[in-house]
Amino acid sequence: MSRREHEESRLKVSGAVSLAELHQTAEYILPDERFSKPVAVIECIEAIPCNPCETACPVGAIVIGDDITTLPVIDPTICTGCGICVAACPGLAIYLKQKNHGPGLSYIAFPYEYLPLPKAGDVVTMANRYGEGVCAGSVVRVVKTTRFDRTAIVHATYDSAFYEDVVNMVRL
Amino acid sequence: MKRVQREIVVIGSGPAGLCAAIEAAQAGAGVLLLDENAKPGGQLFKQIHKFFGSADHRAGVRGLDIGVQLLKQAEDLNIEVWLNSEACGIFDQNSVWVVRDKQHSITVEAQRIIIATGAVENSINFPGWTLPGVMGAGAAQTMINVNRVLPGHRVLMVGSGNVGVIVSYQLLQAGAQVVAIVEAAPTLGGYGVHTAKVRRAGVPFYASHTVKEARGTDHVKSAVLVNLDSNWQPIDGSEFEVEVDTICIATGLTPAVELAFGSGCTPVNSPALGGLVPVHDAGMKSSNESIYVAGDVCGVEEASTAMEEGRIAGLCAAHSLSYLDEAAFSRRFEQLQHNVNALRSGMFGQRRREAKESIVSSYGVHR
Amino acid sequence: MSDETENRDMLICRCEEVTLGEILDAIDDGFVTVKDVKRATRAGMGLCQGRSCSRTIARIISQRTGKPLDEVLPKSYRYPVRPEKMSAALSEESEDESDS
Amino acid sequence: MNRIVDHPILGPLADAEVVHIIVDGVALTARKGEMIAAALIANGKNTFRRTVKRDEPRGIYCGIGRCTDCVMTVNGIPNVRTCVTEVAEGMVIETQLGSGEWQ
Repeated sequence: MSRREHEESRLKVSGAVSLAELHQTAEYILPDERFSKPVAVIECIEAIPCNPCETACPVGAIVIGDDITTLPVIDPTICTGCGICVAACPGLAIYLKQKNHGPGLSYIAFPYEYLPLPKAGDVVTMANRYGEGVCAGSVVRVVKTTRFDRTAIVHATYDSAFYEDVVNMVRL
Repeated sequence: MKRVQREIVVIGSGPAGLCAAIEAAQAGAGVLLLDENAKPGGQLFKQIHKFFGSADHRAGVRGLDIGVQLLKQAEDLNIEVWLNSEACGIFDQNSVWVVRDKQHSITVEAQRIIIATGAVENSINFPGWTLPGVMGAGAAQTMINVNRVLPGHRVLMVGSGNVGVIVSYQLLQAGAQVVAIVEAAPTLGGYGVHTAKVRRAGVPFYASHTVKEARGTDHVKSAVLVNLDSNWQPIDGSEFEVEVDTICIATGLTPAVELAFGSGCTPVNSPALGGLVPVHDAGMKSSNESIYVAGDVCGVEEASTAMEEGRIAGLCAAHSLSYLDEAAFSRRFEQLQHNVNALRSGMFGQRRREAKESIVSSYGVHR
Repeated sequence: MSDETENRDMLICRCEEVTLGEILDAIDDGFVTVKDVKRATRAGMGLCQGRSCSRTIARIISQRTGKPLDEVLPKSYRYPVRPEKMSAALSEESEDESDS
Repeated sequence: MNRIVDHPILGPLADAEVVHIIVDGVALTARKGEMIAAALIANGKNTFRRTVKRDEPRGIYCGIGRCTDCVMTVNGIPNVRTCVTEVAEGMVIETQLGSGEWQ
């Protein structure tokens, strides 16, 4: 019995949000090739009572409003790519992405709370939402400042053929 | 037995008890805070993840840091704290029998008592469930986050609610491997953002599965998982074995009500909140005029709701001793009601919100 | 909860080592409250005073008798709620009331 | 060794005063302030007692002092809940057999 065939790829069955579910969610805004720098992408599709991303954003690019169960709405044109929301999100559901970082290369900055930490220059395996390794990635830098309260943010480039699939890396 | 008098005695210094003590002390009341452990803070110091909610709830701050902040606040208010002190009983409405350091007894006559004794993990039973290596998810969380000791290296998590999924994530952070998370229901219970964290870390979920058996002689060696059909019956032949040395059970919690019910507080059954809970009004007052309840003891929710309920209980207990004028009291009371309602808003909080509303509205009937 | 009839010798009460079979037999004999099952089988009389098993026993009674769970009378709550030695119950706190 | 020496959130394990305990006649080291159960698991010992009727092994279960499955005989006193009792220098800890005897 191959478990994967039985696995409906729905969030509430597989544990990972599927691309289909993301594409049905208006608040999921994936920046296209026109963006010249990485901006925040929020994979928060359930109405849970939570708004630290809104309060953390220094430029007000994320809006939730009074009812804190409203899904966060990002305006990528305002977002400066500072990454504060990435560390502030209790659900670690935010990362920064840029589709055309370089020739055939996309860029991601994702939250990473494990040891050992990768280092700039490392070649790692980028992972999709199911924890499967999909392609190689090269670590640009790893940021761990007190402001991020012990959440490290790993910046890496990877093959832009996997632009939307990649969300994290396989742990070391 | 030696007797001492206090205005407000808070039993339990977890998120609810700590906040109750702080709120009551800020209102001006004399507070004695009891805890049976050597260190206060209850589950806060096991919760190394960032909390949900809004800025009012200190969202985005890690549970253990909230614990440090609250302890500092309690210290600044020089709240009297008795650690290693077990509240063993409440007699004639307001006398608390306390055993200190397992050696001496003392009776504290309190004008108001706030019971914040939390909850205890539920069990599920399967052959081999008493083997060393099978434990509550909370026990594993205590071991890794407080004692910094790994209870095992290959873990099976039973239950996909927020506790099961968050503890799985924390086991990964601690260096263990989580082999699988099984969930008897057809869909997973925890927040999607939590399940996504562990799923992208490679942990598979098995919905509609449960543990048929744990194997091992002196310790867990493996677990046999089985697929369940639509009415939760095992499907013969669907069994498969996973090599694990630890099985964590995260199948909900039950309010620790022995003190409350032993003192005569009226119970009401509320499945959405974990079973039998003491009836209480919006100000967290139980059926007994001088006893208040707060946190998981009167409804299993989260540490953030426990903190808000604790503040409400502390505020109302102090006000019932005529601290704070009417205007100051009602302004603060409204604010705290808003805070706790915000945490129960949305689809995830609906069952709990309705359960709390029915308890509060039935308060008059039960008295 | 695995199929009941199959696991008769599975333990339900960890402290007193009372099996599912013994509990089911007691229920069939007419002991249909948590307290009655305790009296008939000792389940819940152990060191933990039913903290680990009384909720499970209530569920088993409900499943076995068909009575809804909230109609199954719960266990009673006796003081002290913590295991204490008699010496601790009797010896008084010293006069100089020490804090924590 | 099962100690978590470094942790992404909690940071490196701080130094702690060593406490010497004797477990079933074997000298082990523990960290001052930690619970007996934690010290034993850190040292790889998971069976804390054997039950009365079936003589079956039991270890930690609830971890917060409620279920009493982790009781051992400590300094001659049986039924001590090891998950909520701190280690102390020279503590004599024995796997409890059945309901334990006062020594």
